[in-house]
Amino acid sequence: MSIEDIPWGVIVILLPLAGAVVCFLSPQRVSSLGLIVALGIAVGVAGLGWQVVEQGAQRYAIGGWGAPLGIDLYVDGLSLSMLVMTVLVGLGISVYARGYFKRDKATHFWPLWMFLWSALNALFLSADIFNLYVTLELLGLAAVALVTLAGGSDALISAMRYLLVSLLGSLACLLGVALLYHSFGSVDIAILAERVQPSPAVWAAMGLMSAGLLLKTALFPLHFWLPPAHASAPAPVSALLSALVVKASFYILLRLWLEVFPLANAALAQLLGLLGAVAVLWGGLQALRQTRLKMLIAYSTVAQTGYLFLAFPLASIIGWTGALYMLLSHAAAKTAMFMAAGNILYFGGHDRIADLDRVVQRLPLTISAFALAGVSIMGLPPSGGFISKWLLLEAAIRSGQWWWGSILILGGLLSAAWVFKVIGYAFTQTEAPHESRAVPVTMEWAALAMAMVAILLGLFASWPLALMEIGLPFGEEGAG
Amino acid sequence: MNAVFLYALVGIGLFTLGLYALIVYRHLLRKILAINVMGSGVFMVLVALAARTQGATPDPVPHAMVLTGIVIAVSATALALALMLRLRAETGRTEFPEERLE
Amino acid sequence: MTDNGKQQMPFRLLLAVLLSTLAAGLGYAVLSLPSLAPGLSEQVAGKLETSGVSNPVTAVLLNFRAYDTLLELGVLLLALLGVWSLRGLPERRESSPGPVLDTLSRLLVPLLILVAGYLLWVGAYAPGGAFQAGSVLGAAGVLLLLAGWRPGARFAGLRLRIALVAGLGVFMGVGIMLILVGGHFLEYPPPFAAALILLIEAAATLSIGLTLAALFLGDRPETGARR
Amino acid sequence: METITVLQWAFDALLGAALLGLAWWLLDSAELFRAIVLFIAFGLLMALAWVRLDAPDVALAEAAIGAGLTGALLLAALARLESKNQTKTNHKDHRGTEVHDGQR
Repeated sequence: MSIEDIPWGVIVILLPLAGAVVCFLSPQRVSSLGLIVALGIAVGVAGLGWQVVEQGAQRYAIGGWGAPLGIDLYVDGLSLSMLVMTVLVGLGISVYARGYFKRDKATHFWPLWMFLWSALNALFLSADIFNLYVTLELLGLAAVALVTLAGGSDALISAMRYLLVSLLGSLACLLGVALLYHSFGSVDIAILAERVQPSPAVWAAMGLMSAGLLLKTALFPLHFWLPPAHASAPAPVSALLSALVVKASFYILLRLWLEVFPLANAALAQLLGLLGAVAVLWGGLQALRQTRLKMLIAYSTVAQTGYLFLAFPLASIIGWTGALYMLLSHAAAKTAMFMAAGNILYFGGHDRIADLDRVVQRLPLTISAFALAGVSIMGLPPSGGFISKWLLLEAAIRSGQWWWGSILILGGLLSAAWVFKVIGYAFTQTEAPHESRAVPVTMEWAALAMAMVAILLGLFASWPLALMEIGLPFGEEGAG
Repeated sequence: MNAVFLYALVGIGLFTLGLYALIVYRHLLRKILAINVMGSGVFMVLVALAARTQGATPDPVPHAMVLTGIVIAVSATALALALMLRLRAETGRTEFPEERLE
Repeated sequence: MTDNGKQQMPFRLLLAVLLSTLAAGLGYAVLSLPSLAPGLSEQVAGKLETSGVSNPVTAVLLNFRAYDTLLELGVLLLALLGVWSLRGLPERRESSPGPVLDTLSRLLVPLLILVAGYLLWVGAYAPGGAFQAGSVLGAAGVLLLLAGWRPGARFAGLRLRIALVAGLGVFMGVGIMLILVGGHFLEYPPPFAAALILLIEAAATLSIGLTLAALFLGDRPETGARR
Repeated sequence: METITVLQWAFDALLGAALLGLAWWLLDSAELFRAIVLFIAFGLLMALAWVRLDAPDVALAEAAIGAGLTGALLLAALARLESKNQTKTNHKDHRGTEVHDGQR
C-alpha cells in the first residue's frame, strides 16, 4: 500500500473510537492517552488534507461495496474545513481539559470526549443519510453525558431537556430518511441528488429533516434548550457544544440543502434567513441582559448561529462561503470565550459578571483571550469574524438584498455592547472579598491560543478559502 | 391501498401520537415512553414500506436499519431513565421546572 | 394526580389540531409513494452469495452496512458510559428474591444462554443474529440480577470492561486488519467472510448482553467495591 | 382464497387499531405502573406486526429488546423512583450494607 492510498478518513474516525475504548479500559492514564490520541487525529486530518489538496475530493467505499448497497465516506473542501476546525478546537480542549478535570471527573470525561470526537469526524465524512442518523445519535448521547459531568440540578435538568430535544430531532430526521429511502431506493447523498424529484414525500422529508436539524442547531425559536445546557456544562464541554456540536447538525442541513433539496423554494429560504436575523437580534439582546458570564456566552451562540442562516436567502457561493467562514471563526472564538469563562470560574469560584473584580490583573492572559475572541465575535478587522461578515455583506449586496447586511451591523453592535460590558467589569474593583485559587498555566494559554486562531483566520484568509472550494461543495460559479 | 400502506399510516399515527404526548405530559417517565412510541412509529414506516417488492421477500435494508434503530432506542432510553433517577435524587422532582413551555 | 400532569386545555387543543394537520400531511406523503418499489432488495440478492451469510438482513447488518453496526455498538457502550458517569442513582429496593425467582433463574438462565448461542449460530441463514442473541443474553443477565446475583470483585474490574468492549474492539480490529492486508475497511474477502462475521457476531453478542445487563443494574460495579 | 384475504385484512386493520389504541391508552394512563405494563404489551403487539410484515428478524429483536429489556429497564426505574418516595431519609444509611451484600 503506497502512501497515497492510506485511508486517512477511516483512521480519523477509528482513532478516537479506539481512544475511547482504551481510555475506558485504563482509567488511570486517561489524560495522557487522550492527548496522544488527539495528536494522532491531528496527524490523520493532516494526511487527509494533503490527500484532498493533491487529488481533489475523495470518495471511499467502506467494505468495498460502494453506494447504494454499501456506505461511502466522502470528503471535499466543506467536510475538510469542518474536520480541520474540529482538530483545532479539539487539541485546544484536550490541553485545557488536562488542567480542568481532576481524577474521577477525568476518567469520565476522556472516553466520552473521544466518543464525541469520533462521532463528529464520522458525521463530517459520511455520505449516507442513514449513517448520518447513527452519528447524530452517537453525538447527541455523548454531548448529553458530558453535560451531566458538571453535576448539580441545573446541569441535570438541562441535560435531560437536551437529551429529549436531541432524540426528538433525530427521530424527525429518521422519518425523513425513511421517506427518502422509500422514494428513491438509496440513502447515499450523491445518488439521491441525481434521482430526487419533487413529490409530496420529498417535501415531507425536507420538512421533517429541516425541522429536526434546526431544533438541534437551536435556530430561533427552537433555541430554548441551548443556553441552559451550554451554560451549566463544565467549561470545556460548553466550548465543545457551542463550537462543534451545534455546527454538526448545521453541516448536515447545509449538505442536504445544497445537494438533495435544491428544489427548495425561495420562500422557505427567506423564512430561514428571517429566523436567522431574529436569532441574531434576540440572542444579542438576551446576552446583554445576562448576569452570569457563561449564560451570556451561551446566548451569544444563539446569535452567532443566526448569522449562518443568513446565507440561505442569499444562496450564492460567496454567501455560503461567508457562512462557513463564520462557522469556523465562531468555533475558535467561542472556544476561547468559554475557556476564559472557565478560567474565571476556576479562579474565583463564580461567574457573576458584576463581581469580576479586577480579574484582569490576576488573569491577564485570560482576559486578553476574551477580548481577542470578542474582536472576532464583533466582526472587527483583522479577524475571521470580519472576513465572514464581509463575504456575507458582499453576497447581500450582489443579490440586491442589502437589508440582510444591516442585520450583520446591528448584530455586531450588540456583540460589542456585551463584550465591552464584560471587559469593563473585569477592570472594576468590587467590595465583595472572595477566595481564589491558581489557574493552571496551560488553561490560560489554551484560551489565548484559540483566540489567536480566530484572529489568524482574518489575517490569512486566502488559505482556508482555497481549501473550502475543493470539490466545489457550493456548486459552480453562475449555477448558484 | 393495501396492508403495506395501512401499517405505514399506523406508523405515522404512532409518531404523531408520541409527539403529542411528549409535549403535553410533564412527567419525565411519560416523556420517555412517548419518545419510544414515536420511535416505534418511525420503525413501522420503514419496515412497512419495505414490503413493496414484487416477490414474497421484502427489502432487507430497512429491516437492518430498524434493528440498528431498536438498539439505539434502548441505549437512549437507558440513559434517559438513569438521568431521570439522578435528577430525582438531586432535586426531588420528576418534571421540568414550570416556567418553560416545552 | 387527577389530570396526570398535562398542559392546559386550550394549549392541548391547539396542539392536537396542529399535529393532526401534520399527521394528515405525512399520511398523504406516504400514500403518494408508488405501491411497488424494490428498494435495494435486488442488489442485496445479487451480492448475497459473496457476503458470507444467506440471511439477507444479517448480510446487510454485518457486511454491506457493517459500518453502521459498528457505530451502533459504540452507541450502546456510550450509553453505559453515560449511565456510569451519573454517580449516585437512588438505590433499588432490594427484596430477597424468594424461592420462586431463585429456582426460576437457575432453570432459565442456562436455557437463555443456550437460546442465545442458537440465535447467534442460525443468524447466518435464518432470522437471528448478534442483536437478538445479545438481547437474550442480556435477559439472562437481568434475571440473574433480579435473583440477587451481583458481579463479584473478580468480574467487576478490567475483565468486565474488556468483555464490555469486546464487540466494538473485535469489529474495529477486523476492519483494520482487512485494510492492512490491502482491502478496504471492513471488506471481507469472500472465502473468509462467514468466519469473520461469526467472530464479530460472537464478540458482539457477549458485549451486547453484558452491556444491556449492566444498563439494567445502573450503578458501576466497581464503585461498590471501593466504598 | 377470498375469505383468507378478507380475514387478513380484518386482522391487519384490527392490529393497526389495537396498536394506536394501546399507544394512546398507555400514554394517557394515570398510573405509571400501568403505563409501563401497557408499553410492554404494546411492544409485543409491535412484534406481531413485524411478523405480519415479513420481518422476523425485527420481530425477534422487538420482543427481546423493545418489549423485554426496555420493559425491565422501565420497571426497574419506576421501582427506584417509588422506593425513594417511601424511604427518603434513611436510605443513605441503608446504602452501605446493601453494597456489601452485593459484593459477596
